[in-house]
Amino acid sequence: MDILEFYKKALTIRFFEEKVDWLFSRGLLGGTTHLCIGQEATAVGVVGALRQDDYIVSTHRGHGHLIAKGADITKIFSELLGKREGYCKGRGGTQHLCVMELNFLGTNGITGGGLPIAAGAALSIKLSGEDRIAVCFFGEGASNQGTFHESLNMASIWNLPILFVCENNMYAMSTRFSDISKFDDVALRAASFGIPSVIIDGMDAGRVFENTKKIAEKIRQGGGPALIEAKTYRFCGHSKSDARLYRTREEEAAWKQKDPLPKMELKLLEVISQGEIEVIKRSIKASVDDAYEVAVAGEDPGVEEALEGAYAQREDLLPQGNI
Amino acid sequence: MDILEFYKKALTIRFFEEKVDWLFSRGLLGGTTHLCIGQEATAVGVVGALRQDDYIVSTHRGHGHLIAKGADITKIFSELLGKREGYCKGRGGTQHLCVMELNFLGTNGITGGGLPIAAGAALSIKLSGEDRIAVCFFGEGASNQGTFHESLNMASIWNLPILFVCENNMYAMSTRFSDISKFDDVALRAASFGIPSVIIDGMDAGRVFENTKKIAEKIRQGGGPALIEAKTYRFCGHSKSDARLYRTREEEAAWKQKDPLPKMELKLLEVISQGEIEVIKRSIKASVDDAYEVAVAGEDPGVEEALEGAYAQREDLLPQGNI
Amino acid sequence: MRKEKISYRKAIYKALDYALGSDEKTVFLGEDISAYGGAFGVSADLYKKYPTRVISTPISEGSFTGVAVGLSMTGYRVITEIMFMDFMTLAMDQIINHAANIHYMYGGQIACPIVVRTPAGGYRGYGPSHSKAMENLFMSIPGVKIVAPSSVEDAYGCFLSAVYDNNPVIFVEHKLLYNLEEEAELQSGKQVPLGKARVIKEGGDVTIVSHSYGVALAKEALADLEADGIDAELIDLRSIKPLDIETVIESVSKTGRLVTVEEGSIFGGVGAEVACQVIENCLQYIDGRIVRVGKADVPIPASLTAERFVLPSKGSIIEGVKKSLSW
Amino acid sequence: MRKEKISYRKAIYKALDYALGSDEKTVFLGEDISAYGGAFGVSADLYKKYPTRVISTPISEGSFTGVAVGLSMTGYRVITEIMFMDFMTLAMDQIINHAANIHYMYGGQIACPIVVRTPAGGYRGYGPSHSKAMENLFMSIPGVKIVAPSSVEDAYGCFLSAVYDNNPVIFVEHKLLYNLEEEAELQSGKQVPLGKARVIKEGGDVTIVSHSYGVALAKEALADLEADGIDAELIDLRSIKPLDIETVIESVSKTGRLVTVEEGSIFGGVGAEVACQVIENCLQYIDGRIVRVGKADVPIPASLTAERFVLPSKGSIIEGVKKSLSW
Ligand SMILES: Cc1ncc(C[n+]2csc(CCOP(=O)(O)OP(=O)(O)O)c2C)c(N)n1
Ligand SMILES: Cc1ncc(C[n+]2csc(CCOP(=O)(O)OP(=O)(O)O)c2C)c(N)n1
Ligand SMILES: [Mg+2]
Ligand SMILES: [Mg+2]
Repeated sequence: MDILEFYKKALTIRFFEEKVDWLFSRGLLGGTTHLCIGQEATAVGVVGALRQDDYIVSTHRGHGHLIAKGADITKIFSELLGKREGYCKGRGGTQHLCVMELNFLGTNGITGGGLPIAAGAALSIKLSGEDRIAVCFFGEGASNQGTFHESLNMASIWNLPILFVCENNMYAMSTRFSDISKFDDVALRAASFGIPSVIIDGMDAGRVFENTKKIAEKIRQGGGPALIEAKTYRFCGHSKSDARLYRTREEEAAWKQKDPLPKMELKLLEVISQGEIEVIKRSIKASVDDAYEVAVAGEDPGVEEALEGAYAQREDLLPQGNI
Repeated sequence: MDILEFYKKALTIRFFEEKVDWLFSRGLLGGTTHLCIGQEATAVGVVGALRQDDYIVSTHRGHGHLIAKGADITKIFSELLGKREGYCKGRGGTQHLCVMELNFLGTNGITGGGLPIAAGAALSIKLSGEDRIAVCFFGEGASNQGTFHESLNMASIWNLPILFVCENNMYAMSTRFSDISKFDDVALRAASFGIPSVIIDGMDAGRVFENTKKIAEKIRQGGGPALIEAKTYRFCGHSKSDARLYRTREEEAAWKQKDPLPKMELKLLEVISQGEIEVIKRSIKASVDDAYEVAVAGEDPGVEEALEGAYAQREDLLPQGNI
Repeated sequence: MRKEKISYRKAIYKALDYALGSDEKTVFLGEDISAYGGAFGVSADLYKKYPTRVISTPISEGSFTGVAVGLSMTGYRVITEIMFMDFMTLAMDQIINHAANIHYMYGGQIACPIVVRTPAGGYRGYGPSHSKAMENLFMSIPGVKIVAPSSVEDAYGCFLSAVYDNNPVIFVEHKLLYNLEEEAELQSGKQVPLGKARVIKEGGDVTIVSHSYGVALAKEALADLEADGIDAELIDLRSIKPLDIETVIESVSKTGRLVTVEEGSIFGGVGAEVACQVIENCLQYIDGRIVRVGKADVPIPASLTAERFVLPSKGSIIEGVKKSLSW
Repeated sequence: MRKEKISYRKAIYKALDYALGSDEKTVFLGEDISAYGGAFGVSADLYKKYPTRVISTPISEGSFTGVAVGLSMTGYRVITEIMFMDFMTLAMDQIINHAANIHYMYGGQIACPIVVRTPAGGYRGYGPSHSKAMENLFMSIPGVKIVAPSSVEDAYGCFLSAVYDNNPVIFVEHKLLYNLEEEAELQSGKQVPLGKARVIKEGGDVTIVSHSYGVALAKEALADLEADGIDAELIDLRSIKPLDIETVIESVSKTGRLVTVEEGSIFGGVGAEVACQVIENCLQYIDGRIVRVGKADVPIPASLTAERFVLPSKGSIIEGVKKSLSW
């Protein structure tokens, strides 16, 4: 694990999300958004432990996963802005953001909707005899959808190369997990399917990385599915408008003490100086701002682009060769 | 537990199902059917331990549950025959057979479809402050539906007065449970929700009864949901046409050794004679045949009856008072 | 009772409050309907007023709809909220194979009085999984009613009718209507019967038939049409099922022209049914093209610009009307 | 290649065999498709021929459809079997919010080539949850195709077209057609293009448009009609989406009369769309009543007698045709 790389990724995510937040507050973005501020460590820790060819299926709160996977933030901004230069030509937006060239099979607007899709990707790997793995992010709230149960069951009986990563940030929108689940841990639920699980501190990128690395290797070698539950917290509201009446400012403050970024900085200070850190910060901040400026100068889709493409043609060359 | 009563009920179920089987083999019934021959002990054991006002939600394999609850077999035959005298005017048939006057909320053609409905009935009980309970039968195959997971979760967090009864007969149609589940026991899955469970011999009506009695009382007193897994076996095929290629005749023979009826007879012989048993058998057999004869002489629905009733009217008096 | 300015959102709130307040055997189920008030803030403080009967559920649309069915069979009237209409896909089994069938398939023994409330529709850049107006999906399902009011008074009155109906009712609330404010007289408990369309504006040249937010768009179009000398009649269906085709037929018999407007797909949509019934009943009066205005047959893109090209608009309605007159 | 008598069931089997045999990147998923061969015995011994790619699933329609989506995005063509079409209600989310959108919403990066095969339809006394022909439910969903062939050759050829299509295809197999035997020439791998209707019988008096088992019923009606001196033209749509309206228009331009026949509900059904497009395109030629024949707007009762009153029949088709001529 290259701590500097991780830090830069996490910082990019943070600045990216803050920019998105700011854009929303100014009315410069349509739709809604779900920011992962506070949860950067799970994104960089998990994805940092994967190979480029591993598949990722993400959630509505997926910018971090995507950036960690190596996406071009300009093209993400373009997508959020609904520009034709976006990864999905502006059609998908924040909740339907797929980047096939990165094996990133999409953020997902349907809570729990990505779980079976990830199982499908894992089945594909298994059938093809490849040694990659599929990673499925989901929230603790999503673990109440039937798809969670059904997908874990299939992963288990078919011994699929899949890693389920639950980002347990304690809330699903306004709903505290303890109000909609008997137990506070999602990991318990994996036991029904004989799927091994670990519960880890999701605010610590290093811990997330190490655990993922170890578990991913086991899966890659045919060990079958596993589940990681990362305890984390979103510092922001659920989506663009959220008064956060369902939790206290004290609880938030306590969690902010665990902010993954300062933690990384502390580690970094063992190798570089505070001044160098400041330089990195400024440069990443600038690159995020620049990316936005480039994106916003892009083009809106035209009417033909909006109306075409509901159906794939036979001759369409599909990147994965499934013609 | 009145062993004689139980025996009579179980025998009624057996003869009823055999008659249905015979009718199908003669082409005298439309649709399909799922017989519970071999599983009579779970029906009489569970239902025998309940109160009249307890709700039952059943499955596609529900004749036994319904007969155990006290339904008139003539009216069940009428229903299977599609006669207007049937409980549902012949509209529901075997898989959609509801008897509100018995608090029997229906057999169910959708595998797993009854689970949330039962949770709803249990929530109703709780909101109304009643001391009855809701009992939900389901097969081990149904435990792979998302509704299983979702319903157990809601039952658990709302502490509902509901008893989940899994009739684990090892097969869902042709699919062996061990091929579609990591573990052979469904009961394990209840642990995720903090729902207590027991695994019992489903071929022994007495054991089923005693366990149900004890657990049902606990639930009635506010103890919250529980799950009973009854290990059982269907002696017949899944539905009317089934060559049973997925299991061996030896396995079937071994299970037939555990037939609940001879077991009951053995117990009964402590109080009555073999001759008396034969008389009971003949009389029940005759009453089943009679019921069929009465039912088959009933009337087919007319065209108006077929075309009316998709919508309830405002003035329709609903038995449960929900106008 | 004086008229006061009130929003569509508030009208639904008041109707919910009335229903919960006047009958203890009424329950309201949905995700985040407590402290959050639902994704669109409709239910506000109801969870405080009716703490045991306003129940926030886990994210389990499929099963909490089933819970509603079970509650309704055992003596309760149930209102559920599906946070976005797009998520109704997860509740389809309980609606289609259970709720819709119960009264008929159980031979009239029991009914299933549930209202499935759901915010629907686009124009907000939410993208393909959060923007659909899918009322047409339920048209062919016997046993359900489909209601999609466009005005504040109807929101209140139709909602109460839906609650006191003994059948499952899909109640569609367009997101862009929530902030609509109108002078309205909400007489406590007053119901607006389902299955009765409303003539919003009379006119002699062409009949425009719509529902939900389509009516708001059509209203905008009226002024432009008038400026062009076109006197359109505008009908708000209010409920799609039952469908008040008589009111439409009466209008088309007069105008001879029909334009249907809906936010869902044209192919297999509400307009097809309306047009078809008009043809079946008064073909002889038609003397203009029948035109259907609706969503292009593509998913709803997130890009606000692209979304505008895909969904119906004031412009496409005007175009549709002119097309119908041009024949 | 000689013609041989072959059943509809066997034709689907052969098409499945061809698809699985000719491309290793093809997977078949469904419940009980191994030793049981599926509820209707279609897949027979395929699990032995392709042991790794014919995969029997748990009873989890919602998620195994999602598995198909994931497989298709990562390089596989997938065929799934939903045991009864009624159970598609459980797979709606993955079909509507995922599969159908993928090509468009991801900007054309990837397609979703899956075929959802499903036995549909009534007349067997299976009751409300096992009898529906619900093809109309998918009409308004952009991105999916709907195919429902009525003949043995089309079953084979349309199925292969569906497999090699790069979009999700709902493939409807009517239960009563499985045993249909026809002299057919199944040229190995030969596809029948989707979106092309077939004129089954030419005639000058009235156009009957149907699909799936409705075509078989209409065929039966033809003889009776002829005996009554009515020369009907019968069109089999084969695919509902894309819809070959040109063939219908051409016919109606000639006959002046249209009767649509479908097993699903008339209200919001396929007939409404067909009739509406006919009106939009050739109103001037219509000189008879447009008549829609289909299911009464009630659930499908289990009673065989009652079911016959509810579903379309030879009789109701004849009646419909006469009504269209009586005007
Ligand atoms: C099927 C469905 N139901 C509800 C929603 C609305 N919704 C969006 S995010 C969310 C909460 C999800 O909680 P969780 O899975 O814990 O993820 P988090 O937001 O905490 O990251 C809800 C209810 C949805 N998008 N899809
Ligand atoms: C949603 C749904 N999927 C599939 C079926 C077809 N089906 C009917 S019964 C059955 C097996 C159910 O197995 P299990 O729950 O173990 O009950 P059992 O038949 O063994 O009593 C299946 C797959 C169905 N009726 N509903
Ligand atoms: Mg969460
Ligand atoms: Mg079983």
